[in-house]
Amino acid sequence: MSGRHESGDRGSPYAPHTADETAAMLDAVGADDVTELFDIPESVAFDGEFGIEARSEREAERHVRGLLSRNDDLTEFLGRGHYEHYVPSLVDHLSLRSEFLTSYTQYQPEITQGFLQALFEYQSMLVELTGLDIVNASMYDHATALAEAALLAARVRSTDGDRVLVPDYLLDQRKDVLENYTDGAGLSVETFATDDGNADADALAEAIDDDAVMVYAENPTTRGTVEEGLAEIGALADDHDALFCLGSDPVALSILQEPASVGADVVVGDAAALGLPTAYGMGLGLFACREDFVRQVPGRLVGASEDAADKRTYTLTLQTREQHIRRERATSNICTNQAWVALRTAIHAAYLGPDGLVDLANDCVRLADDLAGRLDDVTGLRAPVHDRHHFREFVVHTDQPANAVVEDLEAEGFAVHAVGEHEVQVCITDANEHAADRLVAAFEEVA
Amino acid sequence: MSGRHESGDRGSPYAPHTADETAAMLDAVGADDVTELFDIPESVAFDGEFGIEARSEREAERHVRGLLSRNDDLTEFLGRGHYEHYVPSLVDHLSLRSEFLTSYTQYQPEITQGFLQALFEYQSMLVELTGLDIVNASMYDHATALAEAALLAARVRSTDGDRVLVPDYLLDQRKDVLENYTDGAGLSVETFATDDGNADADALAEAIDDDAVMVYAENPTTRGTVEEGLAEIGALADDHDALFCLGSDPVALSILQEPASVGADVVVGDAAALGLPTAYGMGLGLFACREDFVRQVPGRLVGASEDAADKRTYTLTLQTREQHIRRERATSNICTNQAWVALRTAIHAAYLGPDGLVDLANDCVRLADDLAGRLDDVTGLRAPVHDRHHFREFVVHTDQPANAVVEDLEAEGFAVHAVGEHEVQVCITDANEHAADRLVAAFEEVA
Amino acid sequence: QYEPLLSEKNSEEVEVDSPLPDDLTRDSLELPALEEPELARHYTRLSQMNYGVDSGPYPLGSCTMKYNPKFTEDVAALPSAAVHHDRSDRSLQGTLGLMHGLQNYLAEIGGMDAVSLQPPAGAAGEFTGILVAKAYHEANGEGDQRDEIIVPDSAHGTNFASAALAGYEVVELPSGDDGRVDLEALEAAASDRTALFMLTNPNTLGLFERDIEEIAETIHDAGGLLYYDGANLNALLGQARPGDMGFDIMHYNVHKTFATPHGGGGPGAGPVGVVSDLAEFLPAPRVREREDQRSESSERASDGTPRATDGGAYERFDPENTVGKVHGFEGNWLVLVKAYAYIARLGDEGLADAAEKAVLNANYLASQVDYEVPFEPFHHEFVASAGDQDAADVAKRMLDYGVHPPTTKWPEIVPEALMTEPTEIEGKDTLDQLAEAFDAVATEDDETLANAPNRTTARRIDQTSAARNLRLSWQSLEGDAE
Amino acid sequence: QYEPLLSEKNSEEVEVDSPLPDDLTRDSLELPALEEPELARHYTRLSQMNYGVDSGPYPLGSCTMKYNPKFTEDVAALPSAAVHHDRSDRSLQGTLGLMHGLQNYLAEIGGMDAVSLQPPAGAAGEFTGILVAKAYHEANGEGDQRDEIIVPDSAHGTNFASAALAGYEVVELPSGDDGRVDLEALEAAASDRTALFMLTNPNTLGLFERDIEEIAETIHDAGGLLYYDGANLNALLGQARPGDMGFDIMHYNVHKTFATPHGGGGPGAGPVGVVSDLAEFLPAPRVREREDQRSESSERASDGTPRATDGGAYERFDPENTVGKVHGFEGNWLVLVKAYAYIARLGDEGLADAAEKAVLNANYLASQVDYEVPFEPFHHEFVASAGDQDAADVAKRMLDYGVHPPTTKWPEIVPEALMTEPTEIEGKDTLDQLAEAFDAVATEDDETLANAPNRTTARRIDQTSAARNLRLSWQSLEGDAE
Repeated sequence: MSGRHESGDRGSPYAPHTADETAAMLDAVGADDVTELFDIPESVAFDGEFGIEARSEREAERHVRGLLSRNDDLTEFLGRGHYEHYVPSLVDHLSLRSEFLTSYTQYQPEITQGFLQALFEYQSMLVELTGLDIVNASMYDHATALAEAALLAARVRSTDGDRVLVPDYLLDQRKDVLENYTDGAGLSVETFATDDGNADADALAEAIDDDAVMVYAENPTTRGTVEEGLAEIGALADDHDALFCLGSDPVALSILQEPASVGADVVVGDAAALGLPTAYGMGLGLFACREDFVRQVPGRLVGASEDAADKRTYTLTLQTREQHIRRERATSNICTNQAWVALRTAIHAAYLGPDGLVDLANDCVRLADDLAGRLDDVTGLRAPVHDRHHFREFVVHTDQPANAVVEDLEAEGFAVHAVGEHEVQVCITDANEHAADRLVAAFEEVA
Repeated sequence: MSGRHESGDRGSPYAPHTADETAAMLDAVGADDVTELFDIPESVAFDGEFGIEARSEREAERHVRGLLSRNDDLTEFLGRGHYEHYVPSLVDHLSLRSEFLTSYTQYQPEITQGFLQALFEYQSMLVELTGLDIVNASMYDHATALAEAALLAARVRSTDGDRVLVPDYLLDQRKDVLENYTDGAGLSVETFATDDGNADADALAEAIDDDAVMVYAENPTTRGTVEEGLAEIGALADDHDALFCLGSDPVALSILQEPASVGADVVVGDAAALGLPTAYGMGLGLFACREDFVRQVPGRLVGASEDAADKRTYTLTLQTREQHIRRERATSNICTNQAWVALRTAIHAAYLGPDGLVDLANDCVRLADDLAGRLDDVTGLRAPVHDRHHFREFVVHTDQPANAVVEDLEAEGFAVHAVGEHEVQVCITDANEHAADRLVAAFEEVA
Repeated sequence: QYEPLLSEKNSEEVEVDSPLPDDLTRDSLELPALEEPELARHYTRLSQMNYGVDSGPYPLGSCTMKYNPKFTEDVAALPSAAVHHDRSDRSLQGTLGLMHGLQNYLAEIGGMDAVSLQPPAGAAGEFTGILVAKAYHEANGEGDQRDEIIVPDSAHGTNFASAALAGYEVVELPSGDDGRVDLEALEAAASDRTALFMLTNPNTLGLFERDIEEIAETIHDAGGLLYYDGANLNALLGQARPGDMGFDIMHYNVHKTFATPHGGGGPGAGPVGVVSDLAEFLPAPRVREREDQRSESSERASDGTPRATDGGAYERFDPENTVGKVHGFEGNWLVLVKAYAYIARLGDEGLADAAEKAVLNANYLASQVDYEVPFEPFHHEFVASAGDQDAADVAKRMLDYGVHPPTTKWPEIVPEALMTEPTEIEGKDTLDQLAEAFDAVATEDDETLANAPNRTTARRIDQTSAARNLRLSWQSLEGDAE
Repeated sequence: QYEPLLSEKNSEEVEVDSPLPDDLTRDSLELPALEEPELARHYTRLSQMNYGVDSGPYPLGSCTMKYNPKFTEDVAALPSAAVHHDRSDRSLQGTLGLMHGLQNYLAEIGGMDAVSLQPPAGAAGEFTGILVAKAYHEANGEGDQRDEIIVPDSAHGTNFASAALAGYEVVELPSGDDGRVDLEALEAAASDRTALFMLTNPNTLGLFERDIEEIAETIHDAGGLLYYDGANLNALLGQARPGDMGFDIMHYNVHKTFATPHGGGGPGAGPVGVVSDLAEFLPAPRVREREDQRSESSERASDGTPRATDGGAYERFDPENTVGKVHGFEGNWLVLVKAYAYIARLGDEGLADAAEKAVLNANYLASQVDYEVPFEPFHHEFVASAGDQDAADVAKRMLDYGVHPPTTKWPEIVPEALMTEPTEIEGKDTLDQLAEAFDAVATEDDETLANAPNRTTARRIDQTSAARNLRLSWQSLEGDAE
């Protein structure tokens, strides 16, 4: 019982065996001691200690709380791929229901209709937001989804080719993941220039040829600008039989041009902008594509079906694409995904509804515009650096070295990005707007 | 939808009506406007404003959080009827399951078997702890349970009488509630002396006569002492046909003398010592009594029964005692009780199990003994004041005025009770023992 | 789908070995002994055998089963809310500020001048209000003389019980033919023995007591006080205020009107509001702004929310002629936090909309239900009559349609009453679903009803067996086969 | 008991009116429009149509469905854990300290020298490990030459897929008759083209690869590296360590071994450990003690937990020859917090006990099950054969007995495989309940099995219809009657 294990010193507190039960079970298997059941040669048996102290729940909770309390309490104006919007309490309470949280992949759909339906609904909401027909039940994050998009592009393209073209605003980290994932398939990732924070269609036109399997752009971009030449980029990709992959997120997609309308074949992104608080970069890989590619999609797909009583039901489908069946010929190696985050994202999106999503997205435009204007008024700053529309974030030119500004702001209790020698980047949403006045004041202090 | 009401400015965010639905519903009832449905004379209609600002969930959450953050972060060594033990996370997660939390009294037992069984289990665990046969499904708190005990005593006593005898260590607040509740029944509450922190059986023997309907004592007492003369008190009450009511709590009952064994007819107390954190005095009224009184018990009782398929089931029983049926002749006016706290208490008790409860109770003895010894070593302090065994708490004599000591300790980040001009009271449990060293150091600083 | 009792899963008897002398301790303790995973499954299963507001419609008349906003749980669970009452006021400015804010909110909403948050439930609020009335009459030298409390026959049972608890004679007032207070009967009942008249408005039939001003005059002329039972306040939010109708004392059921969870029976909270003349009698302590702060009251926020100052803006105080205490400490604090958060979320417009939608819902649902509703115009709830059917059986049969039934057989003025309060949280679809359940049952025969329910966790439960063969603990089940 | 789709409850199409120019925005957005109470009920109902570990036994072989301690959710939900990765190291000492502690814990437990926490799942861990092996061989000038990865036929599908993703040829190694690695076959397969041999131990039959030292020697002699698939690590906690067996690289499935929740499919985390020679290749960044701190390493806490200093004790760094990144940022942080909390709770003895009880449970359960178990001695899981029955049908029928069935039809070396892993969290009663379900099904005829399940939310679901008539969104359901 719990009491016996409260201090953790007599075994796992989550193994319920009483001494009598253990004895009866050993008896049933004909062993005197549980060690007899291990078939480990002595030469590799472990007889040392890890040196990890067992703790009561209270001690463990205090220990972790104490550790984490060493994080400074900064007000973050950070984005660059990882965004925070206020997550309604409902999302926590419902997603923590143990029937959801403690289940695994829906290999037995007859007893997991609830999660399957929730994922089906997630897929459907993202179908609306992207305008594409197929959305999978999640990838790890934006970067790995982008990498999978490039691999899909290589698979579905009718002719050979090995070039993946990305704009130079692509985050280094994402580019690195893309290269790691596509290296095995022999692809090469190449950068094309940007123009004032947007992808430069002219530069792309020059760079693209029939060896290009995929062209990538983002909307909004890593630097916070709203892309203005998407249709042109899409047309260029189409001209060369390359897939056009667009990076975005569900909040931005609520008002920005529908990806399908500008020719996007695949949409990737971090859907955890809804559903998770800031989580040290943990995300939810959004992956959407045109119907043509459905048999080449990586990851799980939930589809509708009927049961023996002819009732509407849901089930994982097209599993023959997946690694547990197709092995080395699978469309991806992904198994464990981010399903629970997708559940949270779906709840958050449903909570906001279409009005709420549009309002939130419009706030991301207005707040960024307003804050940029106020920072532009501060002596020593110029904002936004790009003469574009912005969504959530923008780049600020600083007369002082950016690193010094960032450091000084941290001393004032704020975190922003340094993105160049004299450039910082600032992200504002509903989650930090209450501190905008104080941020401006802090900039006035340090700029 | 939620989005529409996010800022709360267009109505309740928890009323789901779309404009179309409202119109259709008004049409169905033949009204043009919802105001037509109100039959309120104009002379008493309200056309003012409360002046309460509507807030989004995020704003409301921040507002309340901001308010509460004005509570100083003190480490509390406080007790005197309101105790904190570490509440395992399981208690929160399970009790917050909405099927429990959002239900009401089990008027329809066929769809509320879960809560009924949990309350039946609560009752059963307290039957074991008290040794009495009947435990109700909760009163508000210790004080109101004590008051109900006196009223029960007056009802069940064969002859007239109006005296309720309580020891002078009884908390003023509890005595006040007792008087308020029993005044209408014509009872008078009288105090008998104590001896070094325990009830003085000799004083009681002198005070008691055949007009006494009830004698009350506590174990442990408000001053933290373990009562040594309970059997004697019980016998005195019995000699005069008075009920013996004992105050305690489930942690203390895990090791202290079983109330039934010392002649207790009723046990009251605050059972939320398990199940709730410190909650500004919010509690759970424990009420247990001998089987003879079952038809005079206040509050709800859960009993086992059978359903039409002859399966074991649970239901509220003996409801004819209650106000909604018996009205002015009910055994109590209680309706809404503390059922959800009882659920939490039951989960907490089950989590600890018998070993865990005994260990926790023993810690309450050892920790108090140890801390009293260490404070006794501090110049300017003498502890414990009473030459008794202690449970959780004890009184300390301070050479300095107690109020000054308490104030100075607060400046050091600690809270203790001032209970006399030169007496402070200190309570230690598993929840604050980690800070015992720092408390001793602070006492050294200020004593 | 039987879930064993904890004790049936595993129990252990342990010897009590303690640092205390043996004669001060028990010998042994026998209780369930299970590990956390087993407990998680046990209570998860029990929860799945329970129906709450989040499970579906819950139109339990007179109980106002609203949706409980999740975020209110979060704020009540903040570590900063987990404080002991026995700390200095200075160190508790957050708690006192919130309480002061809630006192103000409630006073505004009820049209009262002063509020005590101490009563831990509605019935406790009633009892508190009666104590205040008693203290008032005593202060006027009429304590002994005024020994009666008038209560309408349709009132909540707690009204009668609370009056009796306080030592009063209960004078039951028969309702008029229109289901409202019969003014003539009231005049006959009111006298110099009248301490208090307790009334809920809208009353338990959902009818507004249109004669409320005459009622108040009658009682006040007789020297009595008028008490408002807040159980039905949800119908009036922002529409009318008891204080404006002549009520002197009222209680608020925050677990009804202000959406704190009912928790399977509680905890709730039953704050009491009074007009200024009675403020001196309220329970102790209350919370006020400190005197040096009060002088700067012009700086208070418009919604009455508190503000911090260095010295601490709030303090507890004992009203001058306080009745003392009705709870050992200061009431159900965590519940009060949730109520405060709810009001702070809705604001004026949200509260008024809640009342409007609650009334619209009751009227719409009644219009879709085939059972007769004898009394109207009703507000937030209506009482239908099951006619020739047994109302309790109707309720059991409704369970088979997957909804929670209404309150039954009360108030008795309606034969076989089905007292139905959908609250504002139901949309049209859910109300239609409820109406379908009502109407399906209305067409069914008595045998079907008597055999219901069939589709629930448990079939019809034998109340007689439970009461005759009392088994109130697992200890009493020994030898009783499952 | 059909729960409508959100879109079937209420949808609204709103026009997008935005401060942006029209040509940069969409015209409209059509999505479900529901209020919070409706959503609460929707997802509450969906949850009730789902089976998790807290619902009952979940012996899904190879998935290690442990109980997820509730307190780990609480610490992951602390505001202090909600930080952005792009802050200064100095301001993130809590996060970095916890990560450093977890790196140390995992290194100790696996017998490895260095750990990266970045891979967001087990398969991502495999891929990362392969990238490390590739980088190692490239550094040795053997990058092009070593283009094969050897994988046993009984390995997890991800092994094959991860190897292919990294551009390797997969060499499938047939199992020996005893269900283990066939040393001769391995010797034949190993060559100077071998980059890596991937193995799980105990293997997917639950058998310990007793020849592990010879296996390691064979691979190392061929110049290859040995990879440990951590899926079955729960069997070895405190009993044996991959590093001590000669493995060079391993991943940990924290959602299996360290009890973080599976979340309906994820998120998990798949940290990778390596021996010291390979540390320079691990993904960037990792966490280390700052140099000025490292010199004081004698002051470190005995369990490797971090300590604060004024300057900040920890910093992120890029390993010298890092393979770069395998996740956009730094992995599934919140999952890592839960894993850390679990390990900090159990400690040495708890971890060792978990392995012992997991192995005891598998052995006890197998002893009670009538189906034949061809291979032994197994450890934490066993693979029974359904014999003449269809294993998938057996699983469907087990649903009717209220339990989650085992993994079926895999590994293929056992005909009609029932791969069963009860984990340590089940007590004898639950194992007996599971055995009863197995044994009841074992006696039933094929038709009964083929028609199962009958007692579940949904009856047998038509997989063919789902795949032939693809409906992957509610948009695709239009015209498709319920």
